[in-house]
Amino acid sequence: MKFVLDAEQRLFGETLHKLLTEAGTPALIRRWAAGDPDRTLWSALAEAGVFALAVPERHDGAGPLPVELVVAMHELGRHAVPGPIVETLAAAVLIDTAGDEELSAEWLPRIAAGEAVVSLAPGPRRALDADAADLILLAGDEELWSAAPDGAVLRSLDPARRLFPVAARERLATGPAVPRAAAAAYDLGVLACSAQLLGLGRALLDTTVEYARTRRQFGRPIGEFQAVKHHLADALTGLEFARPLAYGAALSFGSPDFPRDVSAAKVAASDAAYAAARIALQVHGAIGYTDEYDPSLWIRKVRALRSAWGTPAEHRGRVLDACSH
Amino acid sequence: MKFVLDAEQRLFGETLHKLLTEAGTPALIRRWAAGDPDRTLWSALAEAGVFALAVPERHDGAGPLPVELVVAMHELGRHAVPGPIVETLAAAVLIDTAGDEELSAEWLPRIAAGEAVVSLAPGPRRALDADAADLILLAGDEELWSAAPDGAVLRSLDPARRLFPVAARERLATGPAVPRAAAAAYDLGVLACSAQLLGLGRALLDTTVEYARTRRQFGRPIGEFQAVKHHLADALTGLEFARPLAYGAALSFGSPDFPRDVSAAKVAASDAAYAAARIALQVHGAIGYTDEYDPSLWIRKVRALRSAWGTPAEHRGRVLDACSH
Amino acid sequence: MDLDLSAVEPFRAEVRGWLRRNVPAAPLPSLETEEGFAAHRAWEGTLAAARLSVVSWPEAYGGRGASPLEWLVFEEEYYAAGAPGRVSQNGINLLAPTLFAHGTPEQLERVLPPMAAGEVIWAQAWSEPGAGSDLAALRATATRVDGGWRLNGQKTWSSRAAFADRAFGLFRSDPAAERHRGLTYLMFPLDADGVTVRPIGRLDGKPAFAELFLDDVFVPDRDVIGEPGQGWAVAMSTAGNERGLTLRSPGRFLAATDRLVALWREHGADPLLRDRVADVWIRARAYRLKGFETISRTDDIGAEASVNKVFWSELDVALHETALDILGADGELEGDWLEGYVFSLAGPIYAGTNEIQRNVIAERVLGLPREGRGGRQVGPGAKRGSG
Amino acid sequence: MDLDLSAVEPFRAEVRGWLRRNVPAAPLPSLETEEGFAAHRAWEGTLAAARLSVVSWPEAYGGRGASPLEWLVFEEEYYAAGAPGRVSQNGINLLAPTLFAHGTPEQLERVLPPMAAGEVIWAQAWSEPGAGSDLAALRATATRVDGGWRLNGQKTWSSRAAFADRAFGLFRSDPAAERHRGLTYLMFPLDADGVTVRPIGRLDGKPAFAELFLDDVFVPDRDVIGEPGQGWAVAMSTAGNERGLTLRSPGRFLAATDRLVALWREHGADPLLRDRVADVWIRARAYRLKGFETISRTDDIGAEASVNKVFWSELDVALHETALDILGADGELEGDWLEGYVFSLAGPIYAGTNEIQRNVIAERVLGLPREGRGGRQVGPGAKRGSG
Repeated sequence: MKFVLDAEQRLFGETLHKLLTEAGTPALIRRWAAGDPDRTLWSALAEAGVFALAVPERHDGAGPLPVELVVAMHELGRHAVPGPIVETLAAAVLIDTAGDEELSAEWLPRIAAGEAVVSLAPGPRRALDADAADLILLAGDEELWSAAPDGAVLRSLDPARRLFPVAARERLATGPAVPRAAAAAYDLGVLACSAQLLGLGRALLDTTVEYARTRRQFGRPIGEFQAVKHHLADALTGLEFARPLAYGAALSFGSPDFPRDVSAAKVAASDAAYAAARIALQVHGAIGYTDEYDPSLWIRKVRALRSAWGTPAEHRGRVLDACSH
Repeated sequence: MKFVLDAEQRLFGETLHKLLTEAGTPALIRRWAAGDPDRTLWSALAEAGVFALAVPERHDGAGPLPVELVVAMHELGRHAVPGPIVETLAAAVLIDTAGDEELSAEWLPRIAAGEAVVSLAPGPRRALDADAADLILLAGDEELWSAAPDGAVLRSLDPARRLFPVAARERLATGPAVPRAAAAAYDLGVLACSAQLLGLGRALLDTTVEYARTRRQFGRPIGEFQAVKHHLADALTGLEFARPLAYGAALSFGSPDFPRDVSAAKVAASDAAYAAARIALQVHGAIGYTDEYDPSLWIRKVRALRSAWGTPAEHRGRVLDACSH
Repeated sequence: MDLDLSAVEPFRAEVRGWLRRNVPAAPLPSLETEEGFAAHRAWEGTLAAARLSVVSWPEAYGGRGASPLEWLVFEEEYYAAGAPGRVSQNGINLLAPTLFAHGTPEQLERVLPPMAAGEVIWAQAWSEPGAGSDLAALRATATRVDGGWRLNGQKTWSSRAAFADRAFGLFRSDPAAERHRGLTYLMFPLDADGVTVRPIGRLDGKPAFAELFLDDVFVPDRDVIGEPGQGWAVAMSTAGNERGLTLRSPGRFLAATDRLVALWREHGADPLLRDRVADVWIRARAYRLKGFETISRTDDIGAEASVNKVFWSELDVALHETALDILGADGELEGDWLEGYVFSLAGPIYAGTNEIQRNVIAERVLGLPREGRGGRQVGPGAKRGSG
Repeated sequence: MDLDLSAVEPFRAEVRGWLRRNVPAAPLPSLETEEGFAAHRAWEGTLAAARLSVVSWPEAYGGRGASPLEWLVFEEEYYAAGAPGRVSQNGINLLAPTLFAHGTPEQLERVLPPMAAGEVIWAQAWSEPGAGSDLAALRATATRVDGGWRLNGQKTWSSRAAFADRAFGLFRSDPAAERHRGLTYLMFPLDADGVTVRPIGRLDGKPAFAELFLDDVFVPDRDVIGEPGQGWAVAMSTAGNERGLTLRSPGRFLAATDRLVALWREHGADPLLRDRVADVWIRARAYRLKGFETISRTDDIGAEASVNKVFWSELDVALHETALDILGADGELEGDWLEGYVFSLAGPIYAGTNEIQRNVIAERVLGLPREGRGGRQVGPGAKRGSG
């Protein structure tokens, strides 16, 4: 038993952090929000191995590697990377698990290589960035469909989340493997989204601590005030205890506990990240409330992701249903 | 419209406060808890007019005077007066509303005069201080019974709350007026208990503020620390907004809104008093956690009364049921 | 003690009837947009024509001399009718009370009627980049010149300034004085020479406030409120109004709570959310009754206004968080509830952060000791004074 | 990274089997009563006979040299089995780690085996009436005399001291030194000449702690731990243990959470309480996984121990508040849940109040600045160091 990341896993996270710091995500986010879904960063992430984490080796991937996936999504959350990344990772699992070899051979190598942007509708019939996707998946009871945008973009509080109503277009696969595959994809998406939330929360905490160290009011840094200290200590505590739930869930991938564990991780990550966002806003004051201040992009994404990939209430229900014996 | 107490009402409260300060309730509470239900204070409260507030004039009372009842119970709560006072007040309403003239003539003048200690079982078949009561009431569907203790005392977190299982003994009245009377008695008990909680919370806040002003740690009064200040500010805010709900409910006595309004008052008073109790405990530290420190009697009574006369969940349900149209 | 509202029922009936006939059937566009701002300005004119834009003001300035109780009743009816947000509220709630307390008769006559009619919309200009919570640290200057003053410096978080006509705020008129001293309260036009307005988007991107860059802006003496150098004391009367009832009347929360209960029922009355919905209802009712208590009192509520500020701002956030949770996965989508949520998030920050309000409550209401040093003990950085 | 526990499954199976055979069928009386204390002491002897009272200690002193992971597993099984509370925990969790770090071989051999066997039960003697949170303000003295020290003064909030055999604590040995300097760490018998023990009832009346009055109590040199005058540094190793996992192992909360879920179901699985029950379950699981993370790390967790303390103490309160709310009107009645609730309320206060812990987290983990004055910025008055 060794429940900490090994050197290689840490290095993977640091590499992504460096890549994303150099990419300068705030400008990318604003361009993405304005309708310019540039794929340069997408390709770079693929090259760094992010999408291969959900694709099996026989389709040119390296997965499934759920721990590394949490590492990666934590860093992508930390930089608020836009685009249907969780959706594409979940789609890889869906396609692989649905068991249609032709479909897998067509899409999985492209996903791993960063050549396919895939979206899907995990809850309501709405898919993220549907207008920018090469493929949109819609899973029915025993049928898997491709889909297409079916209406105008729905604006989210997170301007980089461009949601579209979608409608089924072409049947891709049928049979009892489809709902199983959809369930597996959902659980993996929930895990990835949880990690993303943790990264978002961590970035907000770091930014706010730095702000509290330097912003002066009443002749001293506001970080000297006990109220600010206690707010930030609470934000840290929430994040510190949500993280092991995400990694613990990653390690239960493939076990019957996986759905319960990803739900627990999502609840804790949503709550911790949302608390960090509220505290970030309160400590920053008005500046954090503005569109043009970069951390506000993080704050808005946290609130949006809190209810994406299942609401906290849905996940609490799944947790208690699973421990009903 | 003038939604503040008038001079006479304020004077009534001040008179009770003075009477109770001189009585020195902590010693009385400890004796009561030890099984010595001394009636000296009970008589003094009757003389001050407390019990008459729930008894109509034709039975030697002055009631119903719900606003004055809130004033009185606030002061009794402030001093954590032990005994089935809320129960006796509610019993007066029950007897009066049940409409049995003989029963009323027998008991109401004695209640007003402080000569009858009456208990009843508002929720489960448990009555407060049943061993010390002259009468215990138990309301069935269409029947009103006298009752008697039916088992050993059940110990509460509040040592002065001596609860007994009770069993019906003798039928006192029947008919559809009984459930109506029981409902009216319940609502009045809820209002009285809410006021009692507000007084308990206020006393805890006052005591804790005084403690924070004088207790020194790290070379200064702990009341200088922002964390302590903010805790206490929150306690005050909770109590300040619960109070108008209690008086507002008193003023809706006799209207169809009364049940809804007393429930809203009980929820807010329970929450505010409980928050004040938790904050009192935290600011006092270990001393507040001891049996021998008087304010701990207040802390324990708050927790007990929080779920007496209906739990917060039951009252929240009543509130929303009442605004269902 | 009573809650007898029968004396104001005729007034209530009149307001209700007028609103039923006049409130636009479709909601106006968001007042934080240029189009919406214009539509809301026109609505202010409609209100004014019925003498309903400033009911509590004297008749001479466009009001009805309504009592505080009538004002509360007006607000209840106004929000219950789903009437448009008040684009004039900075002027009506912040500037006007200051003028009533400190303005000259000439100022009252010149400024108030166009404010009441929606012809002149006012923005506040309190905060500066280095003076948010710590308002006394402000540095924008007013320099004495012939016949008036020249303003220089930068203001920020100026609510509504993107589209408003005029602004009011504090300026340092004595460069040698420190902190609360040597400040002057001034009014100035936003289209004056030397004023640059840079709109700032709030959390949802709407330009709800602006930065103001002031470069030798001339202000005549007649636009100074109170004595030069006494600006801090003059402004404090406004601050009291902000924290009391006028900034957020109970009617607003009563109406929003009714909508919340309806939303909850429409979505199946989920028992998981029942207690939160009930608590919002109870808190909104408590705020209403507290309002009746406040106007019944004859003493000055003073620092107790801070208790109100903390309460309504947290109620507003809880109300909208509950609504978004009822909406579930739809909670992130643009709509009235999301706009209300974004608006509510500013509550604990502006008009003095809730951390500062809690210090005020602890020190001035409860009598806890100040920190044993020169400065006051306060909370995180924030703007104040926007509406 | 893995969570592979297969290597410890044989140990888990042994512990589970032993507990199944040996845990008393009926709960022992409360250990905060004289009768219960004696019964719990006897239970410690039973545990020791199976070498299960101090599994992580070296074999020489009665342990098994178990790894931290084995200790966590032992704790999970122990609480899952509903085994009795540990009356020896002050000695095992607070004194023993200090002795391992600073004790002489003679002290280890003399003190530890009887502690492991439950023959000597230890109480802590940290706090004084004027030194709760501010432990460095303590004033009880140790005066050098021939062959040892004389103790004088008063200690308070001494957990279990009503019935315990011996105590350990800090005393001021250099009257000229201030604050953290000039303190000495000493052990002394509670039945020695000059010791008066006055039991204090906690919130539910049970004598869970005591005041100690010390009047010229002689302590031989061999009962000083570490160097005289270095008591503060010696004690700090104990403090780290308190705030980390040993004071409240995850197993305790996992077992309590299972009972909570069962209680909730027995009472009809009320949806109004579902989310609170789920959150307790999630938090208990998070605490378990955090424990695995902590023992997997090779670096010193240092101030991060404060994060654990805040988390488990608030989890414990939430768990028991939820249980009382499930019980509804029965929540006020004496019983296991109420006793657990009362016990939980001490959590945010002792071993350093949570206000102090949050200061530590902010300053030493997050690196926020200390207040610009001499003293540390801290929270409300409280005792520390009881178990």
